[in-house]
Amino acid sequence: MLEITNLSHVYGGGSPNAHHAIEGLNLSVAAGELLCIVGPSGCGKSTLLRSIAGLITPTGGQIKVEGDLVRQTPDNLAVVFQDYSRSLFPWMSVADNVALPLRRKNMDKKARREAAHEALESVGLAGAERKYPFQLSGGMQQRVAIARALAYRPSLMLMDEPFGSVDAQTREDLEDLVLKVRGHHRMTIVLITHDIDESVYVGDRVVVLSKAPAHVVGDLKVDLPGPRDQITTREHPDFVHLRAEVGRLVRGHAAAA
Amino acid sequence: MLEITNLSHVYGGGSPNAHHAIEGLNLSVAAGELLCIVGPSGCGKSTLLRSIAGLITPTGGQIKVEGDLVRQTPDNLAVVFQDYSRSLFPWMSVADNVALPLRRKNMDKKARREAAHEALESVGLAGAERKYPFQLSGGMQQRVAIARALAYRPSLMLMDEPFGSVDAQTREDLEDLVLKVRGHHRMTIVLITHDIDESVYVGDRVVVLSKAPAHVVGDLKVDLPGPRDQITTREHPDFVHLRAEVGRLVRGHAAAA
Amino acid sequence: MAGQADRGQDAHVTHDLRVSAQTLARARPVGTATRWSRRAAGAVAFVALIELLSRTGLVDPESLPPATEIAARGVTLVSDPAFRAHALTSMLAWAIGLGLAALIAVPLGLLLGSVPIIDAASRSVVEFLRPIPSVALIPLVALLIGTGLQLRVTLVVYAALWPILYNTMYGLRGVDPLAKESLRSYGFGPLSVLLRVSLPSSAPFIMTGFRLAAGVALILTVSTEIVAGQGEGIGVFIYLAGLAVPARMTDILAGVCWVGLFGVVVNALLVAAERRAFRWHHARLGEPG
Amino acid sequence: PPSATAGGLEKTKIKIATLPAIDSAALYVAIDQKLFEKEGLEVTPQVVQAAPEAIPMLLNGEIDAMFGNYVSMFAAHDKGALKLRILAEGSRAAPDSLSIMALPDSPIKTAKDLEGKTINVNVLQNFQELALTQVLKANNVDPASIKYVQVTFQNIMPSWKSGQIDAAYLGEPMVTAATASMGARKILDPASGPAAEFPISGYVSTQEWYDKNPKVAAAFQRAIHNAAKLMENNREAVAKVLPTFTQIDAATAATVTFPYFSSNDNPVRLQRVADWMLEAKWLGKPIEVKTLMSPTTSG
Amino acid sequence: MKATAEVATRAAIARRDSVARRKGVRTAAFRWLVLVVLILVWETVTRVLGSAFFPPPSMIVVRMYTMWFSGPPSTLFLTDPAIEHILPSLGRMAAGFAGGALAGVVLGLAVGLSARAYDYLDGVLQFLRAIPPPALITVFLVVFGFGLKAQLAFIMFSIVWPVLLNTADGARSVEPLHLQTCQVFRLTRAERLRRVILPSTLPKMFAGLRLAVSLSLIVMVFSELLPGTTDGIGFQLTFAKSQSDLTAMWAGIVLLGVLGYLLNELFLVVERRVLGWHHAAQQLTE
Ligand SMILES: Nc1ncnc2c1ncn2[C@@H]1O[C@H](COP(=O)(O)OP(=O)(O)OP(=O)(O)O)[C@@H](O)[C@H]1O
Ligand SMILES: Nc1ncnc2c1ncn2[C@@H]1O[C@H](COP(=O)(O)OP(=O)(O)OP(=O)(O)O)[C@@H](O)[C@H]1O
Ligand SMILES: [Mg+2]
Ligand SMILES: [Mg+2]
Repeated sequence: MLEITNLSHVYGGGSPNAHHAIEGLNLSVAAGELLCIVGPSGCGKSTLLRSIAGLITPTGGQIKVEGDLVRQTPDNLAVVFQDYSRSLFPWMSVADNVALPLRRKNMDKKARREAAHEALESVGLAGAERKYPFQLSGGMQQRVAIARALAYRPSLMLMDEPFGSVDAQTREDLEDLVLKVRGHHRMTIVLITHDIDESVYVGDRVVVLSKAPAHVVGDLKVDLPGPRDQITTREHPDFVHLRAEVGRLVRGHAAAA
Repeated sequence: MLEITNLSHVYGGGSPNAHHAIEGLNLSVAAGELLCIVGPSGCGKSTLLRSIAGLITPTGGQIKVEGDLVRQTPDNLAVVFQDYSRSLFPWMSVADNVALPLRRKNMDKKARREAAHEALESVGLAGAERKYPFQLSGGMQQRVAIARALAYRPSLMLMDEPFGSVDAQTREDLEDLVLKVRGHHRMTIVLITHDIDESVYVGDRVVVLSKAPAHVVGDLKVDLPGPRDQITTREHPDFVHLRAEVGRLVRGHAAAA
Repeated sequence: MAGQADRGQDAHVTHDLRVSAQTLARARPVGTATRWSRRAAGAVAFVALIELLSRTGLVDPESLPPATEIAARGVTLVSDPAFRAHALTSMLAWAIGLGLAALIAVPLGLLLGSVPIIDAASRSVVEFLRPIPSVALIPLVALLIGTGLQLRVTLVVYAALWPILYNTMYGLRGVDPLAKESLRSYGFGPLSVLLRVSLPSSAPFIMTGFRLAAGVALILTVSTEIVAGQGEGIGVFIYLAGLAVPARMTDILAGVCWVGLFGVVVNALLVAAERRAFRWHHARLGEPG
Repeated sequence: PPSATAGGLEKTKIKIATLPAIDSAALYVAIDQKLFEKEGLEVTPQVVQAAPEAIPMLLNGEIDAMFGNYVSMFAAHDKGALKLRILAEGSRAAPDSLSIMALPDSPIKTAKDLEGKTINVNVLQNFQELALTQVLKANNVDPASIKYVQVTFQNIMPSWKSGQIDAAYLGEPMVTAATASMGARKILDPASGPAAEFPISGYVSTQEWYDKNPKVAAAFQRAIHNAAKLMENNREAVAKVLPTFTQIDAATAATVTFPYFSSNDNPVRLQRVADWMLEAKWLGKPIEVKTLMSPTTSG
Repeated sequence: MKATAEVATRAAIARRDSVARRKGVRTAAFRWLVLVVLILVWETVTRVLGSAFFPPPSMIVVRMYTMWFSGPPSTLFLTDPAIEHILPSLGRMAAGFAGGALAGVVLGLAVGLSARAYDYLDGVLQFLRAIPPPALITVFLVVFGFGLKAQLAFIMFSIVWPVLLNTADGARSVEPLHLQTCQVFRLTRAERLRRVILPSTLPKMFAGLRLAVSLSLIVMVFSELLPGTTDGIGFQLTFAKSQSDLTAMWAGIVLLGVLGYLLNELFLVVERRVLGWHHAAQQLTE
């Protein structure tokens, strides 16, 4: 599904304060996989995501999605941006924000509206359809962004810290929602998170990135018995073990750098 | 220090879709206390914070800071906004962003620069002084916003999910930083968080808010032996107990509502 | 407009282009050479069009001489000291007028844009005064302040004021409220917020207003000179050429060309200055943020 | 102080607004021939585009007097924009100095053909219309059928050639130029018959200025009249000054038809202008021109 | 307990509403007060001055009435001169504004969005923008002839620039994350343009349009100075000026002022409708 070879990216190339965000990063994601990426703040995770989405042209290396070199944005892709509040369109109601991408999907107006409604409901925002983004709290805005991506039913979904602004309960619900949707619609998901527990809980695999310039320092398969459950899974000894393992990888590197 | 009585706030008053964000909320915070607020997404936490900061005029009730009714922004206050990226000034370098509020402090240019440098260093951003906000990752921007508030050395600091976008390691460092600074400079801090562990770890008290319209449903004193330490404190049986207690309050209400 | 104008660093050029690529055209970034050749092509096409219209007689060549003739006359005009004196006078009136307009309009825009009650109270008066054309104003202003440079400058200021004023007012509206709240929360007063947040944040748009005003001021300078028909100035030069029988159209259009070219140069300089001063703005727009 | 100079003039330096047209030649000849100097005056001309523009300057004291056409001046006087005082008569239409012309291939051949046609004027409701109306009436053409359009000087030729106007109302030097370069035909002389020697422009000031400076006014009038006398049989004196304040080159200056320059003031012929204006309802009330003028003081 | 709080809140809202309403009323009253005071001052000063160049407003109003608004009810009290002059002017202005604004929006979007269009057009546009139209009247005349076509061309040529520049600025400063969102969801060009770029350009475009509205009134007057013009407010105004009929000229000025004011109010109503979201979103801070 996704094949990244020897990726590197330099910001402000040429200038004296050029910044090497990514260097020699290799990664591949199988179709239907849910890959979690963790790594220190500022290491280059968002940069990686943007490169996959074709939003920036990396200065080196290759990214292939379903065998095709990424030049433009690949088809059937959805992204939940880290800066979710800025990615919503302030002149559209919440429902319109969610429904907008569906115009690409050969859906009539009614179908779009229904899909938007359903997606909003699934993230706990039923009733907020007609509000405007500025009338929502931070966490609600973030959920709108998630709903927009979910309603789109992409084959590849990129999520950049999608649950950072919601409370613990909602967060768990959203984690389960993502798992459920993934199961139903066979999406491939790349999810960036800072929550190590979360990465192990939702991920089929957890990749740990190093400090900038980012490269892969750990790649753990999460082999937990499914279906996952907020209580039993988190109590599972493998979960506890993996969590510690990821933690060590993150910390180890954070400390060393 | 801070005295909130019977606070309520309605958005879009008068219109049919008026929203009661806060209703009949009472709360008081002692000088030097670090109060953590947790509550479901969209319940009204940010609204509460904005009211304390005098940025919105609540539709009912009273807020007093150091005995004075809040009409405008109280003196010696700093806020870390939830939407940190928008609260940074894009036309200023990171160092200037941090140094700007210090103009209120009778400091000469050099002193301001030094204070900014120090604050940035303390949040792990030494070396980023001359960058512009857009050149930073999300987590780095969030830390700039924190550094700005810290450098100001306010007597009352309001933080709205200040550590949401940084990795686990950095988050712990920042938690400890806040604790340290609080101890040194006797600030009163109100900190909103979604991380229940965090609320218990950093807070002297944890207040749990209900779903909208928000009011206080739980107010727990955290009596953990200080100084706190990421490993020993989190292992302390009281910690584990309190955490569960807060969790129950949050969930209980989230489930009930 | 001057969007992705030339700038020193190639890296930035690519960023700018990428914005466009994202928005509409799916063009690949192109180099500086291509960009300049496109500009040249645009200019050549324009010149060729004029030449063609005239040479084919589609437009009476006596009224619209061929572009090459105009250009040739334009070149010889430069070495004419009388013309240079005209040009200098015009530039002086233009510069004074534009400068005064900016000095008045920006503070006024800040005031009207940030204190709604003053805006509301003054709106009826402002909007009433605004559409009074300078033709009607000339005799009245002339009576009050006399003719000569002060009359021209007054009219230039009066016209050039508005773009800056409106762009300042509208620019203020676009300022992120959270940025304002941030500064307010540190105890800064409304004035500080205005000067430290609203002004810099809307500066790029004010600058666009200034570029508009620069053009308006140029037009007004020359036009009032044409109307006044006395003293010095490119407009006077144009007016006098029109008095001849038959009118010296080549002279008129050569003068017009110099005015146009001056406008192009001024705009380019302003765009360059803008890019330096508001690098944060353009860089953020260029590079995915 | 002015008392030091000849005749105890109230002031010696005066500024006069003039038009860049042949009509104001007398002033330049007077300067060129040092006629003002002889009277103890130092005159600075200031060129303006149209007479009404100089009125504010007159009122706020920027200039002392101006050269303007009577129709505009009487209208301004009638409307109360200024209290008029005529210092000296200036120009009168000479045969062929004004002309209604048609292009060679135009169907307009006689005055009668002008009926219903579009004709340009410099300014609407001005001396051009006033004179032509009388001449048309004399030629049995209904003046009301003419459609006048205002066309600025520079645009007369282009709009004529492109057929926007049917016949052109030209003054010198355009008459000469149109005849020579386009073979245009003269249809009618608007300054013939009842409008022969029609007074066009004069030197005027405000009554207030006149009351303050009667001696300067008299000296000025003498100099202008003397210049006119000198010009009567000295074409070169005029041709010499034309290129200095108009866009007429020396070669053209040698061939154009000059208007008459008045060497004395005559209220009777001027009264005609005011009367016709009243007849055309351009004036609200009659103007007795004599009261605005001084007797001719020069020989 | 909760009920009382609710009652209190409702009362507070009502109070705030009435405060807001009262504030609105007060603003309106203040505006009128300012206007009335200014007119009184104007009247007094002009009466004291006694200059024909500055007739008192009362005289101007009377003149406006007799000249334009004393007609029969069948023509809505418009007199023949009003029908002959004011209506064509308004028509020209509206058509010129519409054409110029449309051209400005289209060109502005092209130049703001496409580097290619920018490269090709910018130089020429900047050149044209600096050209004083009065110097080109002869060219306008031979290209368009007398009358409406030349007038419209003239108005459009002047109107287009503020719209163009501000639209281009707006189109260029669309939030990058919005564009990226479009790109990610593979919106078509048309959808991007219509749903994202246009809405976010609107606030700045409206600054340009507002400039253009009053400018269109001004250049309408100038267009009526073009050779061959026989009607229009501007024509009447300049005619009055050439006849030294200063009260009539002032009548024209005041009419233009009133029209400018009305047009602007109309414009603000439209703007409030179109940009409601923008104003609302900007009011986070009270
Ligand atoms: N400007 C506004 N207009 C109308 N409603 C608003 C506005 N701002 C916030 N709200 C509503 O008020 C409620 C509380 O918002 P607030 O931002 O205080 O929530 P919060 O507790 O901070 O949530 P989160 O944890 O998601 O940030 C939300 O339901 C939101 O929809
Ligand atoms: N436009 C830019 N120009 C220059 N440097 C940039 C730019 N964008 C990002 N960077 C730098 O690249 C590095 C990686 O940024 P990125 O946003 O990918 O980090 P991240 O891993 O997503 O961090 P976080 O977890 O804090 O969001 C950072 O050090 C940042 O300073
Ligand atoms: Mg990131
Ligand atoms: Mg919040």
